[in-house]
Amino acid sequence: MSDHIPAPAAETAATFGRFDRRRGNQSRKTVTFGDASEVTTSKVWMVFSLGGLMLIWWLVTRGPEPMIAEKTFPGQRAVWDAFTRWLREGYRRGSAWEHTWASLSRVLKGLLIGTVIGIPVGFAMGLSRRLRGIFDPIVELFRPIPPLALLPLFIMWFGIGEQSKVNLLVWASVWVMIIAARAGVLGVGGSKVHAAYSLGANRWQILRYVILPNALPEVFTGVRVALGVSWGTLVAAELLGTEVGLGATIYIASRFFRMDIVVVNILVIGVIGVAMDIVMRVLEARLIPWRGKG
Amino acid sequence: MSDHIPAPAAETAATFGRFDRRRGNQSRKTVTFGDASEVTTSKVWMVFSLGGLMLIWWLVTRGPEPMIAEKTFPGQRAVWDAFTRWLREGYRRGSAWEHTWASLSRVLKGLLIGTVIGIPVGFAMGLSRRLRGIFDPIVELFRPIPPLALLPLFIMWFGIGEQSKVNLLVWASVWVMIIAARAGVLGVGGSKVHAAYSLGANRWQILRYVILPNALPEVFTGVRVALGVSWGTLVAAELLGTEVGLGATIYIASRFFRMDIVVVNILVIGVIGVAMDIVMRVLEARLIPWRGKG
Amino acid sequence: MKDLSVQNVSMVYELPRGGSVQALQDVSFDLEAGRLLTLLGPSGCGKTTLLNIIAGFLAPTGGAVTLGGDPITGPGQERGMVFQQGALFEWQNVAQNVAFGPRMNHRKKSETKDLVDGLLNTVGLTGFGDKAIYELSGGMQQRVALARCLANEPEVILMDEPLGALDALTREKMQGLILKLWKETGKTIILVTHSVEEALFLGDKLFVMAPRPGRIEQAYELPFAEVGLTSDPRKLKASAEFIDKREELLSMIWGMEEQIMGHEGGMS
Amino acid sequence: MKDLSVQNVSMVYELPRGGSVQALQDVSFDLEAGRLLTLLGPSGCGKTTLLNIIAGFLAPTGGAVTLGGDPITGPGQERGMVFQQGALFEWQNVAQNVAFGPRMNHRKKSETKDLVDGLLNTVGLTGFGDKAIYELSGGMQQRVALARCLANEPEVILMDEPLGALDALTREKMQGLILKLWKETGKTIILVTHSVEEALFLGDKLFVMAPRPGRIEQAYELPFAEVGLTSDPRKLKASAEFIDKREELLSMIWGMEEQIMGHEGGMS
Amino acid sequence: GSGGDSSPETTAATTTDAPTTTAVAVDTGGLDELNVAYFLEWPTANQVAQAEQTYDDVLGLTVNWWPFASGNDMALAMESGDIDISYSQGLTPFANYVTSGADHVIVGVAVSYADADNCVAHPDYGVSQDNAASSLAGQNIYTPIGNVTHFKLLKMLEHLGVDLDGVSLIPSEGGPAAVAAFENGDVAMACAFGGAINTMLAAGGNLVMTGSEQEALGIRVFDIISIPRSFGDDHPSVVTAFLQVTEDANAAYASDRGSLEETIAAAAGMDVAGSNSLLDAFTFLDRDSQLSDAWLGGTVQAAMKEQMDFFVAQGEIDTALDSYDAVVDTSYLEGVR
Ligand SMILES: Nc1ncnc2c1ncn2[C@@H]1O[C@H](COP(=O)(O)OP(=O)(O)OP(=O)(O)O)[C@@H](O)[C@H]1O
Ligand SMILES: Nc1ncnc2c1ncn2[C@@H]1O[C@H](COP(=O)(O)OP(=O)(O)OP(=O)(O)O)[C@@H](O)[C@H]1O
Ligand SMILES: [Mg+2]
Ligand SMILES: [Mg+2]
Repeated sequence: MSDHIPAPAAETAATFGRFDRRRGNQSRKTVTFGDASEVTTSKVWMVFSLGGLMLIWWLVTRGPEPMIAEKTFPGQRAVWDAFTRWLREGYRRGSAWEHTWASLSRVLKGLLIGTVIGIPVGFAMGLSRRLRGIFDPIVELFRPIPPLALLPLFIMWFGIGEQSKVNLLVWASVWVMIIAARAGVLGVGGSKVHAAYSLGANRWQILRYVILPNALPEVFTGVRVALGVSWGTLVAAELLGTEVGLGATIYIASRFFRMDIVVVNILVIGVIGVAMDIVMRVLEARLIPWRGKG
Repeated sequence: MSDHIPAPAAETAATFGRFDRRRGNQSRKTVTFGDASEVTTSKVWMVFSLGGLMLIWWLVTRGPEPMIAEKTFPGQRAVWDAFTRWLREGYRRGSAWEHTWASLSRVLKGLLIGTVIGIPVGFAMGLSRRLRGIFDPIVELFRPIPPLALLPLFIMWFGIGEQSKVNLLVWASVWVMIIAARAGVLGVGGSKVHAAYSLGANRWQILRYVILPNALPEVFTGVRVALGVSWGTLVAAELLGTEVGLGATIYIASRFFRMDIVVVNILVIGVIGVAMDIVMRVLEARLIPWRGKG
Repeated sequence: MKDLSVQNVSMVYELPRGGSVQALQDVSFDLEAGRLLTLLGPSGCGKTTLLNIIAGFLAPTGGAVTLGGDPITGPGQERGMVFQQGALFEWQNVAQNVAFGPRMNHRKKSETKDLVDGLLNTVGLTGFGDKAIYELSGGMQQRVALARCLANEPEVILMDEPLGALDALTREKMQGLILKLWKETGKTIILVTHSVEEALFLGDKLFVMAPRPGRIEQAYELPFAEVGLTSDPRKLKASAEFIDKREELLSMIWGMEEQIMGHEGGMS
Repeated sequence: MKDLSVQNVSMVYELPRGGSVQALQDVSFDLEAGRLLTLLGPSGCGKTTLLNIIAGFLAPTGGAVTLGGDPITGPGQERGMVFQQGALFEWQNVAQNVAFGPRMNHRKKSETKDLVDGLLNTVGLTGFGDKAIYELSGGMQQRVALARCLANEPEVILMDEPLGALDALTREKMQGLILKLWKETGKTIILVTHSVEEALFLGDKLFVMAPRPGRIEQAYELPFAEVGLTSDPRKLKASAEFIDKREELLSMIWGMEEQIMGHEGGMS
Repeated sequence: GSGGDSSPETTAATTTDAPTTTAVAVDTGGLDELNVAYFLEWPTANQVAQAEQTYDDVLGLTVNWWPFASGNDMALAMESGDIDISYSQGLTPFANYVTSGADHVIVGVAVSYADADNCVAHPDYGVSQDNAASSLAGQNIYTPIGNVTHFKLLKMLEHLGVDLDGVSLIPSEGGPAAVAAFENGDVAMACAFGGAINTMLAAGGNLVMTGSEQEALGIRVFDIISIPRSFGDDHPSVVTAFLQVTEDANAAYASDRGSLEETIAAAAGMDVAGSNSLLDAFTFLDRDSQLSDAWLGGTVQAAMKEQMDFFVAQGEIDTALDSYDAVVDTSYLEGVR
């Protein structure tokens, strides 16, 4: 249980202005370097940062002889045009919304299935020596296998339809979820379980009323990590048998050297990733109000 | 700081027989369901599990009309033959060792650079509102970008040599390391930092003697997670121009439908992944003996 | 009501790197129903181990425990446990925590509601039912834990340093509450504490335990708990009798400590 | 040696959701060098806040603190802090922890070594230098924290509930050690505690603080610390004078508590 | 071909109303959907029929067109049962897959494109036909693997006397990667197909051998139409009707390309100029040509045998089939008018 890595940007809640806990007393600390409570995100510098990125982008792509060739990395004007055109006309067979929704729904389905499989398996591993013995080698052996290496097998087994793509995203997320759920179980305070037994709970009740809620925070963090991993696997998942989807668009557009469209879709993925993380954080604050307060 | 996900298989130390803390007193607990300390890995069931996997594999590929066609997923005999042949003759231009070493060294280099970049950035984000403001949008926006989407850009910028591949692996690992390092800093107990200031330490000394060692456990866990992610990105990285490497072998062999070779290489990656995780755990136990005991 | 009987209980923990710890050796005692037993003793003398065995979380390596003649083989509702801290369910509110036992036993909702209200009133938390656990102070949380335990009407209440984390003043209040409950309900209570004063003040009976091997070094029958509610507790604690007893115990334990902890380096 | 002067110190914490807490209001006192001041008071009365201001970790929103006439603007070596727990560096062994201050100040290795050996001896941990922190018991860890603080020869030692996590017996030993150090080194010490007995026994001077707003309610000059080392501490604590003082304090604080905590639901 | 002499107007009418082919009742054999794989990176004549849903109308089926980026994936998708017909699959991946034991058959030739698939030499390396052996020695060549481009490269190098052990072939993931590698200058030569070649030529690259020079060596570069054998057995008239619509579309294209260019480009997801420059390099063979000895009459089978034997010699695969005659089935094409 001492083995944790942080959720992605767990502490960036403040980034988006919702949970900014600092105010007033900031000026009163004489020591801020090394004091975690002092380190929230400076909104001003966030704006500078995004502005800086834009500036660099502009600098390296401006003029008739840009530092980075237009066809390598397009300028802001070109990307903006591509974006508005993408919004208006979509790309190839799909509208912007269809592409976005196709990818989003694949990621969400993959994550959902990954979670639905991962939680019971993770719980089983956290609750039973036997099941842990059974799943441990499987999890450890399969986890590092590159999704791309699985593509041929997945085509053969699951075809080229949605199932294949979703399954690849399941693969990407299920290991994260298993590990998170297991950690959630292992983090259950022994005394809570003991207390529940003494209060007459049976095993099923222990699972339902003690272990499950106790593991929720870890599960939630797992979902957030898995989301990032799923988006990262999207292009691989959409390599096959589709031209609708952000990942497919990136792949196809790059085959036609349409770097403007590639960049637009990369940015859309980035922004959706950020947005979903915010949603998860809000949900988390709602659903697990006790988090960090136990 | 309450936002953590577990290291992969953080608790599977016992899997490999090094840290098995249970013995003797196991029979004395009347309650084991829900008691984390009771849930170590059953070695017997681990063997059953691996045996079961082999058995299923054998069942679905046996006979002249196997359930899974030979060319989809080869049988054990074929994979074993391919493995011994791979050991003896290698594949294409490389010996087994050359392929393995090429991939291993890329993964290690990528991880090393990712760590060397990620730690200071993560530390900076944990220590300064300004730097956090600067890096937060970058990290959040770039993290979900699929490595595959970056292939053309990376070739254009870094060419097709080692640098390009290593850079993609850096991309895969650096976000994990940044987030881990940041969490490590945020986990520093305020009173330790205060104590150090009172003992006359300056900022640099605080960083070196308090924050760094305190963040080590999280950094270590980050390295273990990043290792998994790096292996998972290997095929994509080796698409950046090479014929030597386990990922490249998987790609090329799959183009010739040599599923036996594909499976051999997948398994080699899995086993190396497991082995490196064991090494990391041993190192961790050596280097951070205080972990979980603070 | 049932008497508790502990017969020749021994507990040996085997250590992972070999060796073993004799946490309890041949511990025997009988506790009649309705007594309030306090356990006092230095760290590692097996207090928690003994409580866990009685609660049924651990099976002893030797001997047996019976309640009303029936052997204890696992946790049971007739033996409630109040932990030092952290055993409340923070995902439930106060009322849900208290109602946990009846709910697990599929008791009627309305009945449970009345029960919970009554218990919250008993522990002085009327109106706090819908508060979240993390909104309560430490002392209030301990009262919730007590109410939750009482909801199942256990024959025996086991408390492992229930007041250890509270400040002096809250602690004193809780002591009063425990005495009051004990008087009113007549339950059997076993309470572990590190505080000599607390052990004296609350204990109707007191065992001083000693480590290596864990055992009962000395047993006392005490008068203070009986009068603790009626007379002013602070006067009682300031009485010569109380102070004498305290000094006696402290000397004894101090000696024990010296003997045990001596190797840690004395403080000259 | 320098005198400490706290002048009209106020501290207002602004709350994230609006509103503010007056953690300290207009707190003033002078503490001559070499005194041992204990701070006693219910939770939330600003004890930690005051200590943090003196340590220089927080700047007050009003007023000022000076040491020997110099204003305090940040942490400094002349003011050492001993925390309740968890402030030791577990990645260093005992000797390295104690040597931390001298090392940060680039003191000579050999000199530091002698210093560390001497301090370990003082706190009764001779020979424990190469032990890991997590191998020590809580009491031993507190002694390391004390030694580490002493290594820098601070003028003022600030202790925030240093003995709160220890069991009764270890605690009594540590009290003895603190008194001894105070007598031998003549340092100024400010010690926060929740235990009335401890505040009385250790304090050469005692402030009872009250919350909302945080303030010094009552100040006492006490005789016990002076004699605590020479006479038997347990006898001292059992003396009528001690017990009277204790009852006086308890009554006062109990009243304060009632007034403050009343809204939490009384325990009838 | 029936539409061979139709005027553009009538062709359009034909494809829309489909009078010729609907006359033949297609026995769909309980099939209600047909899944066809096509190559997403380039324009083909039959994309008019694809865009106008002529296939659906004629076959009386819903035809699903699945975009693919490689013939390898088409082979795997046919194996999984998700694809019934692969249109424009490379010959090499097909041959590779049947060599590994798959029961797929060629039922037609989709497109021949010797000029649209080639290797472009980087100007800095000064590679020409005459000095290739020396100028390429020790250099990197960027090429896709296991497809016709790969085969063609190997044959060309062999012809030019380049020591194959002395060059390193770097596996490429498609056109943009090739262009990127080319522009980056790490490779002496990059092989690709389609628009990538034009881009590299525009960047100063040169062809070492032209498409026709390569054809003269007997290197044929073409894509085929393939099906799982069992699909043909179960639904012969669907396959024939598919080939018929394709034949009609090719004929319409042959007679009046100009009016169809925009439709094709749109269906291919390309701009008209890019689409046209590829179409310039394409030949869509009619039924009779396909059935002639130069193609399915025997040459294609021989080409497969040659390629696979060559790959065996190169050590890429262990064994080739003794003969590839059995993986060509012209019976469907013979039913086309
Ligand atoms: N699970 C265990 N495995 C091995 N040894 C144990 C275990 N639990 C307790 N022990 C050992 O048994 C002895 C008694 O432990 P126990 O926790 O019962 O003491 P305690 O009296 O409750 O101490 P404390 O006052 O510190 O809570 C100690 O030496 C302890 O180290
Ligand atoms: N960082 C902070 N932000 C807001 N309020 C604070 C902060 N720190 C302390 N407070 C509030 O200031 C008041 C005094 O707190 P302080 O920690 O000094 O009390 P204390 O006397 O040390 O209490 P305890 O005995 O519980 O340690 C309390 O009401 C507390 O809630
Ligand atoms: Mg205990
Ligand atoms: Mg405090």
